[in-house]
This record gives sequence, C-alpha cells and structure tokens, in this order.
Amino acid sequence: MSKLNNGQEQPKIGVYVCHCGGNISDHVDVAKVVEQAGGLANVTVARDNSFMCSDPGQELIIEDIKSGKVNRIVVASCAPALHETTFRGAIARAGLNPYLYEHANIREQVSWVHHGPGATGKAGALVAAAVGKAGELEALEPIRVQAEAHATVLGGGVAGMSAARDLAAQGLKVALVEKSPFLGGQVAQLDKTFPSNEAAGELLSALASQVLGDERITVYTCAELSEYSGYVGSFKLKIRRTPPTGEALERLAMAKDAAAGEFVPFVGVAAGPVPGEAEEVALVSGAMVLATGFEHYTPAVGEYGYGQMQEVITLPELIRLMADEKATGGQLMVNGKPIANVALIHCVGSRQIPGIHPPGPDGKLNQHCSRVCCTATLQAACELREKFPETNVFEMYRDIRTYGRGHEEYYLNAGRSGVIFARYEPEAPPVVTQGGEDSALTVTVPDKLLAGEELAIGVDLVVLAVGMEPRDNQALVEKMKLPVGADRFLLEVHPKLRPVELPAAGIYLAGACQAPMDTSEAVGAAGAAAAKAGAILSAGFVELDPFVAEVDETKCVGSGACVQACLADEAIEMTETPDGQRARVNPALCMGCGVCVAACEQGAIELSGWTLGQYEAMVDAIVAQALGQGA
Amino acid sequence: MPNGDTQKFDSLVLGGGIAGLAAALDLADAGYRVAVVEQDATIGGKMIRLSKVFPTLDCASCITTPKMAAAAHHPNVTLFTMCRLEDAQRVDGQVRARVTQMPRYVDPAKCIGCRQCEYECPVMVPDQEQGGFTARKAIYIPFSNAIPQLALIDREHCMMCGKCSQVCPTGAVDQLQTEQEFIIEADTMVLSTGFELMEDFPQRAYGSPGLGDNVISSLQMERLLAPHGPYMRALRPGDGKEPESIAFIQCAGSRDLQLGKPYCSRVCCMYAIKQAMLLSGALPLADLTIYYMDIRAFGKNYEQFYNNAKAMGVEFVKAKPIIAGNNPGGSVVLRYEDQEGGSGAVSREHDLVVLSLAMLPAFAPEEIVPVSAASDGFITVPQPKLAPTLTEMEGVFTCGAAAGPKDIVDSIAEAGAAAMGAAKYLAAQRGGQAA
Amino acid sequence: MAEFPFLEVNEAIRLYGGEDLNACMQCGLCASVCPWREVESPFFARQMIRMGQLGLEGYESDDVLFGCTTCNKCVINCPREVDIIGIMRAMRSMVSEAGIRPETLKAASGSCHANGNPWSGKREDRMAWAKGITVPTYGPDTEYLLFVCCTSCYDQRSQNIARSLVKLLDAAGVSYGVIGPEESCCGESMRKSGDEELFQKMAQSNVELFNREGVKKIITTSPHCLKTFVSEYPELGGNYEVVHSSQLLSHLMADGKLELKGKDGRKVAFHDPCYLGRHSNVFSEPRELLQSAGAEVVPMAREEKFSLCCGGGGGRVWMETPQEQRFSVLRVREAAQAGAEVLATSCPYCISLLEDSRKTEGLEDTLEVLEVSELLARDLA
Amino acid sequence: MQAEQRKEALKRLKQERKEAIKANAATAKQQKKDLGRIKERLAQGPATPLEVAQDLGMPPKEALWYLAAMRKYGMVMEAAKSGDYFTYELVPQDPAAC
Amino acid sequence: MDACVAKYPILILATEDCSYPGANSVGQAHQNYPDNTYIIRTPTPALFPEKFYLDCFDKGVGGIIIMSCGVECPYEGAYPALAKRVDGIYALMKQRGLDIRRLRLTAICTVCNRAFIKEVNLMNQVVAELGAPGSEARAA
Repeated sequence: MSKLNNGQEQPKIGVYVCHCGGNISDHVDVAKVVEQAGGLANVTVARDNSFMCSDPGQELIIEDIKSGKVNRIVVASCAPALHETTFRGAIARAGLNPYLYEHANIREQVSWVHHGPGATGKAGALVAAAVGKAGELEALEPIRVQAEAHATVLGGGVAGMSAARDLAAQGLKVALVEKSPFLGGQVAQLDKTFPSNEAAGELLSALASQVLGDERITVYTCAELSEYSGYVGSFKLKIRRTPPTGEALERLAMAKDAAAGEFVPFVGVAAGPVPGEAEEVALVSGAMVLATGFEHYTPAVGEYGYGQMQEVITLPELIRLMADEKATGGQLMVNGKPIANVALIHCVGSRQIPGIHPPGPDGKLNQHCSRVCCTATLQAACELREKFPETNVFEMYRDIRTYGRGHEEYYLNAGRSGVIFARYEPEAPPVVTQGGEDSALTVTVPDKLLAGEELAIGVDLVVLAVGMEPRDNQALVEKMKLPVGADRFLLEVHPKLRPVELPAAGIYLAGACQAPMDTSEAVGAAGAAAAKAGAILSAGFVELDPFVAEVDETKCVGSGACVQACLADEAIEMTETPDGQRARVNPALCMGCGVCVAACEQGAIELSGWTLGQYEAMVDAIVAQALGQGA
Repeated sequence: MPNGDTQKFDSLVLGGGIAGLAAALDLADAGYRVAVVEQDATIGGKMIRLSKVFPTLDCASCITTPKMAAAAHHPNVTLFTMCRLEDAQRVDGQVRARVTQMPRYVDPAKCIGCRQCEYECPVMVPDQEQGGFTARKAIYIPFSNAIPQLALIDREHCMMCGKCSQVCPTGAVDQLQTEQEFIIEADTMVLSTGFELMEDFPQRAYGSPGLGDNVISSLQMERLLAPHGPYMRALRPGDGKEPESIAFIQCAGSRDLQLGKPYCSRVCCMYAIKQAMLLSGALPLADLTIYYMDIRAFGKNYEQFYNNAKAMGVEFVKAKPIIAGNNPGGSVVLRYEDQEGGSGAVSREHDLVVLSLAMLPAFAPEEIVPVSAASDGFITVPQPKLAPTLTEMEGVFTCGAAAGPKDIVDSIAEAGAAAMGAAKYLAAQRGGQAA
Repeated sequence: MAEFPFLEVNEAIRLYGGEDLNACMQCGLCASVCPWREVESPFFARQMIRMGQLGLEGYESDDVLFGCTTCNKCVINCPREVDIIGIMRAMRSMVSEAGIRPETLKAASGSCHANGNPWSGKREDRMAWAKGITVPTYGPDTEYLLFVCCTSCYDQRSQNIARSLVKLLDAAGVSYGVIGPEESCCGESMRKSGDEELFQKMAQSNVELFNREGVKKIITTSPHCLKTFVSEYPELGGNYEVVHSSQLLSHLMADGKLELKGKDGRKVAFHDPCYLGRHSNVFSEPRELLQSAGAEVVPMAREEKFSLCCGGGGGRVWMETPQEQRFSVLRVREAAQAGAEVLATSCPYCISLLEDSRKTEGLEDTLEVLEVSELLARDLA
Repeated sequence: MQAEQRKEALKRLKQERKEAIKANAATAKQQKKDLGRIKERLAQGPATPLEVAQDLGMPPKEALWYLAAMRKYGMVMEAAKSGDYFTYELVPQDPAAC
Repeated sequence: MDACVAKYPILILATEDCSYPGANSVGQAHQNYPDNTYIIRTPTPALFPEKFYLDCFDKGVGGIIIMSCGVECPYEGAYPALAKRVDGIYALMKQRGLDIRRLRLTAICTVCNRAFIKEVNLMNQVVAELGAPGSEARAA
C-alpha cells in the first residue's frame, strides 16, 4: 500500500451520505444526492448508509482510505457538533490526516427544516459545496511551541505566594518577584481575617514558609520586571533588584531583627537580605502570573474631615489601633483619650457616582464596589463591642454587602451586640464636623431608615471604610501591553470563559489586581491561574490550534496592511528577506481571527483550515447547484 | 456499563454543571484522566438552563455549550450521565466510588437523538426544563442543546404503548433496562454538586397561604426570558398576558434565621437586576420593580451593572413585601410599608411576581462521602484561607455552589482552584511531577 | 443641633425586656405581615423599633404605642427572630411608668389593682358564672384546677363558655375544681399593655395561691391564660402542666371518655385565636372537636398560622377601636364568605369581638358565634 | 436475551405497572380530547389563551400550557396580538404553499 | 408562511460558536424556513474581504446574511473590525448599484430561533423583490 501523502496528491474525494434511519431519507432523496455527488469533479467514491456514525458506516470510510480509493472525505449527515470528531477519528485511524475532512449538515439544516423537492436540491448543493471545499483542503498539524518549565509570578502577596506555591507543586521552577523587601502584601496590614478569624500573621507565615522552603521557588524582593519580550512557552524577562529607599527603609527598620520567614505585624514577612546595589537577572519563563495586588483608597483631604481632624482615621488604621491596644473592657483608648462613641462610615472611595463624588487627583472615580469592606467593617465593629463594651458603635452604610459564606453572621452579631446602624444615600452622605456636646466630633446624617430624619451623633472617632483601588501599574501595563478595564483593574479575556487569562497566551491573573477580592478568593484565583499555567507547561511544549494565519511569501508585497489590521500584539511582524519586506506570523501569538486575511489586497495571507479559496469553491458549487436546478 | 465493572481514572468529578466541567477541563488539559459523574440526563447544570448571564449579558447557552462540548469531546474526559453516587470512600489510597447507572430505557449506543419517538409519544408531561410551562413527552430529549443528545423514558408517566419502539429507526428503546452498579476508582475527587432553589417557600409566603399562578421562581423567569423558552417570549403563565408590571421579591428565603437559612444567597440581587434589564428590553413599556433589603452588587462590574439598571428605569424599593393575594384579573397584590418615603402602607398590583428564592445545597454528603455539611448545609471547607477548596477528606476538593451559594464567575474561578488542589495532590502522589 | 440618637432610651428599652431591640435589621417584614395592614393605621412595627433604636420619642400616641395586638404574626416571620412583642411591651412599660396610658386601659388596670380582674367586677363575684349549677371546689384530691378567664367570670355572654365547659367535663368524668374569689387575673393583657408591676403583683399572688393549694395541672378557658401560665409563670416559681380546654376535650374524645351525638350538621368555620394558634401551636384539636360534633368545617381564606387576629390581644380588648379598623369585622365577613353558619373559636376575647362585629355587620340571623365548648355542649350525648 | 424471553419480560413488566399504565393512559386520553377541542376551536380562527379557556371551559393556565406544547410540537403558531394577549393559529398543512 | 422562496440563493455566513449552532437549534425544533438558504460555517466573518462579498453577488448570490456572535465574539476586537468592514462594503455596493439590503449584519446566538427565522424571511422578501443581483442597477 502506498504511503498516503496527506494532501499532496491529486484529490480523490469520497462522499458518504447518511440516511439517519429516515430522519434524512424521509425528506431527502439520498440516492439522487449520491448520484449527483458521483458526478462532481474529483469525487471517486459516493456511497450512502443508514447510519454513517455506526461502526459499519465508519468502516466504509476506513476501507476506502486504506484501499487508496479516496484521500479526502465528505460526510453528509447531522450537525457537525455531533459527529465531526467521530469521523475525523475514523480518518485518523485509517492513517489519513484528520483535517482532510469536510462535513455537510443535511439533517438539522435540510431534512428537519425543508420538505419536498427543495430539500433534496439543497442537500445536493451542500454536498457539492463540501466537495468543493474538500478539493481545496490541506493537511494540518497542531502547532507546537517549546515551553520552558519555569513560571514567573509578579507580586509577593497572598495571591502571588499561593500561585508560586501551586506552580512549584506541579514541578515547575518559579521566580517570585516582589517590589518591596517583604512578602505578604496587604494582608500584612490585617490583624484577623474573616470569616475564620485566623490571624493574618499565622496565615502569612504558613504561606511564606511554604514558598521560602521550596527550592524550586526563587524569591526576588526589592525587584521589578525591567524587560519583557517573547510569548507563551518562552517569555524573555529581566528582573531588576534595587536597594530599598523611602518607606521600604522604614519598614526594614521595624523588622531589623526578623529572620527570613518571620512575620512582623503590619510590616510583612521578612524574606532575606536586600540588595546593596542594583542588580539584574535574566530569565526565560514559559508562563507568567500577575499578582500585583491593590491599594487602599486614600481619602482626599477634607473628605469626611480626613487629614483635617485627627480623630478621623481609616479602617486599616483602626485595625492597627485595636491590635496595639492590649487593654480590654471599658472604652477603647486612642492617644490616651477614651472613645465613648465611634462612627464607621462605609463606601468611602467605593461605589462613587459621577456628579456626586469628586474625582480623585488622577481624574478617576471608583465606581466599583470594593467587595470586602462591609464584612471587614462589621468585623471591626463586633470586635470593638466585644473588647470595649462601653464604646458605642455607629455604622453608616448604603447597602450591607455581607455576601460570602459566614459573612452575614458578622452583620447579625453586630446588631445583637448593640451596634446602631444608619442608612445613608450617596446624595446625602454623613457630614463630620468638629466639636459636639461632650465629644470631639459630630456626625450628622439623614437616616433613610426613618424617612430621612436627621441624626446628629457626638463621636470621638470616625473610621472611614476605605475601598480597594487598582495599584498604579502604569509602567508594567505599558511594558507588557496589558489590557485594563474601565475600572482600571487588569482585564481578563472573559469573566466566565477565560476568567484568569489575558488575551496574550501564557499570562494569567491572580488576586486583587483583577478586581477586589478577599483572602480566600485571592488564594483561589491564584490556584486557578496556576492550574492554567501548569496545564500548558507540564508537557514541555505548548500545543496550539492549527487554525492560525499563514503568509504566502510569494504573494506578499510587504505592504504591512496585515500588521495594521492584526488585533493581537506582535502576532504578525515584518521581516527582511532577500526579496524585501515580508509579513511573518508568530503562531504562538495569533488568535486565528482572520482580520488580516480580509485586509490583504494580495490575498497573500490565509487562515489555515478556513481559506478564502475554500470558501469560494463552496460558493461556486452552491450557486451552480441552486441556479442550475432552481432557475 | 456491566454490573460490577471497575474503571480507573485520575480524578472523579461529581456533578457536571459549569463548576464541575471547568474543573474537569482544567485537569484534563493538564493530562489527567477525569470521570464526570452526573445525575441528570445531560451535563451543563443550572447554567445551561439560564437565559443570559450578568454582568456581560451574554447568552448562557453560548458560553456553556462550548464547555460542554469540550468536555464531551476531550480525550481525557469520560462523561457518566444519569449516574448516582452511592458512596465514595478512600480504600488503599484510592477513592473508591460506587456508582449506579440509572436506566434511560433507551440504548445510548443506538440512539441517534432524532426525537421521532418524542413526536410520536402520546403522553404529555409538564416540562420541568421549561418551568413546567409547556409539555414534553414521556419519552424525550431534555432540550435542544443537551449533551448527550440521547432520549430517555420517564417511567413514571409512560403508558408503555410501544409507539416509540415502532418509530425508532435504530431500535434503541429498551424498556427492560435496569439499574447497573459499577465502580470508579480515582486518586482524587472534586465535589461540584451545585444547588437547588428553596422549594417550600410557597408554603409560608409571609402571610398568604397560596401564591397563585402568576408568582414564579427566578429559574422559571429564566425560562420565560430565554429565546427558546416555553412561549418564546415573556408572558405570564397564568393566562398568557404580556405583563405590564413585573416585581421581584429579594431574599425570598435567604438571610432568614426563621427558615434556617441565615446566609445570603449571593446571586439573587444580580440576577434579579439582570432579569429586569432583559425584561425592559423585551417589554419596553413594562414597569419593573425590585423589592430588596440590601442590593449586593459586589463583583467585578456589578455595581456599574446595577447603576445601568437604575438608569434604565428599573425601580428599586427597599421593603420586604408580602403577597397579599390575587385579583380576579390575575394580578398579584403586594403589601408593604414605604420605608424611605415614610408615606405608610402601600398596596401594589403586579401582573407577575418573581421570587428570588434562596439557594440550597443539592447534595447531602451524609453516609455517601465522609465529608460533613456545615451548619448552612453546604460542604465544609476546613481551611478556607490556605486551601479554600479542600474538604475534610484527603485529596477531595469542592467548588461552585456545592461549597456555598456562588455566581458563575466565582464558581468557575473556584473550579480552577479545585482543579489546582487536585492536580497538586496527584503530582505529590506521583513524586512531584505533573502528568 | 441637639445630639440624637438617645442611647439611654435604647438601653432602657432593652432593660425593660426588649433585649432584641438592636438585632432588628429593619427589613420591614413585620410591618408588611401586620394585621394593621388590613385597615388604615399609623402603626408600623418596623418604624417603632427604629424609633426605639434611636431613642426617639414621638410614638406615644395611643393607636401607635398601644397598636400592637401581640398576634405574633411578625415574630414567627421575622428573619432575625427578633422578639418584637417583647420590644413593644418594653416600650409600653417605659411610658406607662411615666403615666402615659390610654384612659380605657387605666380603667382596666385600676380594676385589676382593686379587684384582681379587669372587669370592674367584685372579687367575691368571681363565681357568678356558676350561678345555678354545681361546680366542684378544688381540693387536695382534685386532678385539675379549672381556671376560668376573668372575661368568662364576669362578662355575661362569656359566662356560657365556662358553663358549657363544666358540662363537658362532668360528662367526661374529669376530676376538676375551681378556686374562685382568691384567683386573680392571669395578668397577660396587663403585662402586654405595659403594666409590668401589676402583672408581677397578680401573677405572684396566683403562683402563691396555686402552690398553696397544691395545684399541679390547670385547665384554662382562655389561650391567653394558657400562654402566660406556660411561658411566664415558671420564672416566678409557678410550674404547672397547663392545657387549654380544647386540648383536654380533644384528649377526652380520643380516649372515648366524651361522647357526642355528632348531630350538629352545620357549616362551621373555625377562627384560630392568636394565643392558641400562632403562640401555642394548637391548630388541629379544635377542628377535630367540631367535626366530632357533626359540623362540616369549612375553610376560611386565612387559617392557622395565617389567621387574622380578632384585634383583642395586647390589651386592645379594653380599648376602643373605631368600627372601620376592627379586624373582627373582616373576620366575620370572611366567615360569611366561606358559607359558614357558625363561626367557632376558642378564646373569650375573640368571642367578645366577633359577637360584636356579627351584630354590626348585620349577620345576626345568618352567622352564630360560638366557643368550641358551647357547640360541643349542645351536642352532648 | 432471546426475543421470546424479552416478550415475556415485557409482559411481566406491563403487569407490574398496570396501575400506573392505566392512570397514564387515562391522562393521555384526556389530553388527546383536549387537544382535539383546541384544534377545533382554532380551526374557526386564531384565539388567545383566554378565549380558548373561556370557550372550552378550562382554566386559562391550562389552555396556555396546551398551546405552548402544541407550538413546541409544530401544531400551532403564534399569530397577531389582541390587546395584551397573543393569538394562536393552526399551522397550515402545506407550509411551503406559495 | 408568507415568505415565498426567492429564486436567487441566500448565503448565510454563520459563526461556529454562536449562529451555526443557532441554526441547528431551529432544525431541532423542526421549524420551517425557505430552502434557498445556504449556511456556511466560519470561525469569524471578519476574515472575508470586500471582494468576497462583491464576487458572491457577481456569481448570482441574491443576498448575504452575516450571522455573527455580536458582542459575544470570542476574538477580542474582531466584531468592531467586521462592522467597520461591512460599512465599507455597503459603500462599494452603492457604487455598483447593488441594493444594500442584500447584505445584513446580524448577531444570532445558539438559541435565537425566532430571530434566525425572522432574518431569513426578511432577506427572502428582499431578494424576491429585487430579483437577480445587479438587476436593480440596470433598472436604474
């Protein structure tokens, strides 16, 4: 038996028409369709069968291929979604390239929707179209890209550490790149986490010990991504470490005695020596996980009195105050002064509304909900009431959003422990003024729970539940050309279909750089990202769909129209050849949309598996059949 | 599946909804062999039954079908539909699961999904896939995008007239099928058993003994909104009127200690807003009102979605109304206190009322899998921070609504985390190397 | 601007028995399920609780502060399981202590102080209901104390309830006896309407009396006495096995001790008294009794947990309610709509109010209002 | 299993399920009757579910249920709107007629 | 059914992810539509250049319906590119005297049965009314 040359020899097309046990043959004259098909160009075999999907049906095809009668296959039967893979499988088993196959849908799109002679005519036309395309088919092979068994994680908070841990557990080498001298990110600013009440420090210590103790993970602190190029399987990166300055030095001073792996409250987990001078490391990574985290909203000066009245603080500041205050019972003491009443104001720097809230210094509003602050605030309120029963707590909220498992209990317990709530509208927020009957400040607010009755509460402390906002990542965004949403967080491809992926293959999102999330959610997201990265790197190569753009250099004139049209970054590049500039596709970056095909006036670029020539052959066949018979 | 047969996989995923499929695909893509065990006749879970999904408003079917097809065609995934897990224990390091294949009374190897039997069958049964608002037959394929596309007989309603056998082109009907038990052995397991809506809410309904024909559940509303729904447009089920006024009652069963459901069901605010938006597109003149306690638009782009709904004219009323009765014309009377305006008692009529019912776990692990249900009834995750998807059973993970109410985005993200947990467990078993 | 809220008031309400005050999340379901939504009324439980949370005054108008009939519908529905009745009671106690109390209630409490009953009846007349019949006196060998509600002691219409019950108990051979003049009102309506001190006084006196007499088991004619003895007397040292007459009669029937002719044959609707139904979860017994008497029990629009209060609880039986705000009017209409010839119930307060509304609604000739014992006694074999 | 044996087993199964089969057959019979009546009604012209219900003395909810099912199985189709209701009409026997 | 079957074939370019399964769903429901409609699968219609459409009309295709995924398009940015291209094709059609109603850009999802049939019938009416592609130019 001659070796099949997979699409290189003259087409010999086999057409197989299915009766589908009457589902097709009751309305379509199968014999007539077979007869017509037999007369089409390149068709060497035309047969029918009651059930092409059955083993005997598939055997027909396999026999014809093996005996050399056919080298391209057309099956006319039900919708391709049901059996295209069945028939491709049969062809592959016969030793032929499975892409030398075309499917004609004559059940869902013919016999079930048309009756009478028109049905047979249309079936014939669809078979002719499939034969036309089959004549133009080429063998395709999946594209393989070598993949480095190494991943780089940017960000050393809980999400980054979890991602690094999970990547390493799959046998990959990992570089964990953290800007500050410490691991732990924003979670280090917490005391207890909700809803399990686990101490943030213990959580971080556990995670950091897994990361620091894993020889597959290299931690780079005081480090940033300085150079970035390449694509999935082979990102070429440079990591630059610089001696710490400014705030980092203050934090280092607070942790000067801490050994590597040790948690220092409100600072982070010490992670070994810091660089004395700038140094740069070059890496080749197969995949990247971005876990660059978030920042707390900083209230504007004068927003609820912040920055003007020393009794107005943020929630992270309160958490720290409470952690520092070892005494319990009676009232909370702040700067030696007892706090009789405290007001907690929700939604500061979240759920902002154009026209009501003034934009920040960058001109931006935080229209998003920050997701975690309701529960965090209630947790703080409960703790206040528990530790300092003589401190009265007032919460001013818009909607209480204790959505998560175990979160609603904080709301219930806050009420039961005597926290008094007031509901405000964004148009009429609480107003903080200096002085009161026997208090430092007065908070006035129209209470929506009492038809707008004005409350005027004398308090000694106002706590602003500040929201989460995206970290200023401008440099990284520009360097890696990362997509950013209207909310300024990094933007995934699709929240449901590809929730942790970016359009560029091999780059994944983890944690609050994508959207506000709590600790569990960030750890979960990191796991999801690590699972995706692990899946593509585990085999040592990345297998990509063959349906990508391909340039015919003999037709290309180097106009660059395809490069301009291309929707993916750097998927097509112009390269110098002895004949001048020519376009070249990087299959690892091409997403297969074909926009370049439409843009090329020379017809020099085509989408493999879906070429214009194939479509034209289909149209020609349809028009010939339709007008030949129907006219 | 012959009785008593044993099949080996790397991982067993219990539940073929969106969370289970996402976890299965992640594991399969990493090279692990996965068995998906689904009790229903089709995979796809609740999501394939939805109309459009928030906050992107894309068509649920268009997002779910590719995942279903990917799982069905993946060389590393084997689907077991109509299969019930009897029990699963770790035996000699392996999760050993006893599974019962329930009879379809149709031979899956022969059925070609042509539905000739369904057209011929003389018995009409309320089609639960369409909220009960239309009929299916006693032999049927669940719906057009079900996977697998195989018929099954609803034995309870079948009159054994034999018409289906007569028309079946492949002789697939087999009334003599019986339950078959077999064993699946796997290193790890993922519990993605999803949720059900609270069913007994109508029995209390805050003061009204009966609810009437025009009070429906949120999943029923999904069917009314789906383009391939029972009426192919949004009509009220009591008499087919095109509703001019539709109300949503939030927290219908959720956040309620009295009902033993103190938790927030987490998705209802968003889907009510979404349904209201879709209705405002389908019925531009209709009044749409959402009665709520707190609007919980907490996810990415959710608050913006909520603001869009307000801008579109959806009315939000902070109140917990009661269903006071039905008017002879079919409208539903709601009664509540106007809290924000302070104008006292309000009585309002709506053509159609949707209850945003509480989400309950669909699976009780007791005596089946040695993991516990927490006080909320959902599967316990003892280390919510460091291993958010790990259950109390070694190498067994959970994701999606099985581990507490969750929307699709969060379910899929969690499925990734569960797949990661399972993959790590497998890698550790195999000495630190992935498949 | 004056500072507000007043946390002192908030704290006081909690001390007076409204412990759950701050647990309320203001969902407003209580205001929606409240029977006052059936008529025009300014009473909204949620709003009152909110005012209480903030310590705001302004709720002392009679029809708001003394609006709650303590029907328990809000409590059994409250998503936070807040003891709303406790909060209402606490608020009333506070203002009552300050002397703010509706005049009609003052009359009832005055009588309680003076006579141990709210009916301005003399203590020595407490057994007036038994005039002409023989009723055993409670003694060491008696099994049950029969505790007749003050209303059935003094109100002429209501006396027939006690007389009917006695007939039934005699027929069934139950060992029971009465104490009579030394008894005081159970105190329920005084406590709910805010006179806590008076409640304590009467309840303690009863507990002392019962304990002195060696009472172990009590039959009550009123579900209000039942609920109070069961739930509130134990903390004062009174621990008894308490049954409502309908419960006991139902047991007697089941044990074959009570024989009826089963000849009533009329269409009877049963109105669930709040304190028997929603408060004490007794739903099936009275209906079964009616059936045994041969009645055809016809369903009303609202039954059992969904039943509509007659309007007499929470001390409102002593207060004047304008015609258009009476729930009992709605209730007799519902009974008529259900095609009932008899509206049966099992509470002296309900009987009083339903009787009254039957008349004002012109249903005197078509609808009879009867206590279950009355209907049964007529059907005795 | 041999054909004879299968036949026997099927017979036994039918015997076992006798009660259910009887009940389901009765339901199917009623449904057939109702469908027939609805078709007769629609043969006189399109009607809303409410009109069908009134004319045939069945609850509107049930009329709508039948119409939805008939539509699903290709017997009726939606026609013009009448007030707040859509009318339904029989699908013509030869849809391709032009 | 009021739409008569037009003489000239109608080409439907349907996306693999959305509208092609949508057309199958119409088949599963056994709903009828005119049989001069030929549905061709494509990953995205954004790959067809202007010339492809004009050639089709030259060859005798009476009408073309592009059934895209619309905003659900899995290729980020491809739908806007397609919409822009279609505007360009309209301009070229006008230049050649082709009635632009012969080309429709729509979004059809996997379960949009009703919309699918509506579009097909609509195009049929247009093609039946206009006759042979290009005849409108000659008439003018």
